[in-house]
Amino acid sequence: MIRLVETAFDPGALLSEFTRGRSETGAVATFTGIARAEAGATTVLELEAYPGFTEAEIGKIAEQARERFGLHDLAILHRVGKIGPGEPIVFVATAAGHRRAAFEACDFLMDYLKSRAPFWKKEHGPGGARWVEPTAQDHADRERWT
Amino acid sequence: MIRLVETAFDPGALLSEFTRGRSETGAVATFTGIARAEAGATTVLELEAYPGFTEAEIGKIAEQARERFGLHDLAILHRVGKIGPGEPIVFVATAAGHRRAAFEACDFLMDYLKSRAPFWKKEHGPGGARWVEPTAQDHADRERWT
Amino acid sequence: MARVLLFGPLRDLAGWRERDVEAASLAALRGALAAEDAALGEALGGPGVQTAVDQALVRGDAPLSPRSEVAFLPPMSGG
Amino acid sequence: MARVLLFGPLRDLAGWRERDVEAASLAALRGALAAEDAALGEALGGPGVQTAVDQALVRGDAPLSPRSEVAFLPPMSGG
Repeated sequence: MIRLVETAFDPGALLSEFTRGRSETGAVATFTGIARAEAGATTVLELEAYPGFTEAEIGKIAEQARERFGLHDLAILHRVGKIGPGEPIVFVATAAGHRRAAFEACDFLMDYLKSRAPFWKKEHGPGGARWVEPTAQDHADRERWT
Repeated sequence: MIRLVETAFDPGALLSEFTRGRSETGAVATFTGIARAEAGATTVLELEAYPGFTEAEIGKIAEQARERFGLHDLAILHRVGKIGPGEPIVFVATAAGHRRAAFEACDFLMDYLKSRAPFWKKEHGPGGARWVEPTAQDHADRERWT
Repeated sequence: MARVLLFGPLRDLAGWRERDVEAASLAALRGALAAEDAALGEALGGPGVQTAVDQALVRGDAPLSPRSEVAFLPPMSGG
Repeated sequence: MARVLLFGPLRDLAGWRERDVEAASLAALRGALAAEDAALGEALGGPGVQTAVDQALVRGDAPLSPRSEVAFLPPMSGG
């Protein structure tokens, strides 16, 4: 499941659905990214996607992750539009036979999503709005997998 | 939150509760361990704890994780008693400012829980029951953190 | 004729997000956009700006049909 | 007198999980258990078996009060 949503979502509801009815999956790892208030420095985050293209590009990486880590399943849900502090931005879940594969695949997918996925991000704060690019740390994190 | 429970639980409900109302936590990682059917080889898993002692020992490692990874919060819930295939055994959630710390702390806690936590585990299968000890892989996983 | 989509900072720069433009090729389309808005024309050729025709990335020129969708994608910020 | 708890395979070996045993020290307690069940006595001294008095791990001997809780913990399997 790869999905973009414009409204707030509950990562717990996604995890409930993702874990249900698995009898051969020993391990489920998840990651939830939450918009930080940064002590008032960021009031709203605005994320733009290219519908269709963005899901397809994420899908390519999801396929890589499935093969590389032998995943049984995965789910990626990403908010777009305006996101307030404390609201979840992204949820990734990975299911595998054993925990190492589930953790690594989740970590890999997040490194990709944070540094290369087709989103454009604007931070609205008290001093105005600015477009954000991935940090050097984001690029370094992604390089770990090459 | 460190808790042992004797009945089935929904990891999603725990994640919903854990993510609620966080405005400075950018990252929540979770792990859910699920009892595998092993294609019929294991029918029921039985986990014994030493109530009080088991939570206290897990609490010591939780404190280590908090300090080492700068966690904002963590939650550990572990089933005890008889667990059927497909049922969650353990849920770990970690909250941190950034994703690397959340992932690593979750991974660290699981390596400890799988190899050293005060549980005694019996597998009931078609051929009878046997007590299980940690695998060589479990020990090797834990050694990564020393 | 093609449907043109701008994303991220390109949209702010141009002041629009989506328009129909008369052009038989990507090169002609770029020319038409630059003739009308020099700053946008320059930005479209800027570092890291990618172009997608009908949701597939293309390099260099490409023919456009009347129903082509052309997207200009500035460097992606990740989610 | 102390409350004795056995866990994991020790419980299966002894056939009981929890009992009160008359003993003023850990050493005396081990002696009493071994006198009654030699296999259990041997297992309690086996590799990796730890002993907790009132939920704190102890090595060697220790005095026991009438309300002490003594737990014999075979190698832990993890969860």
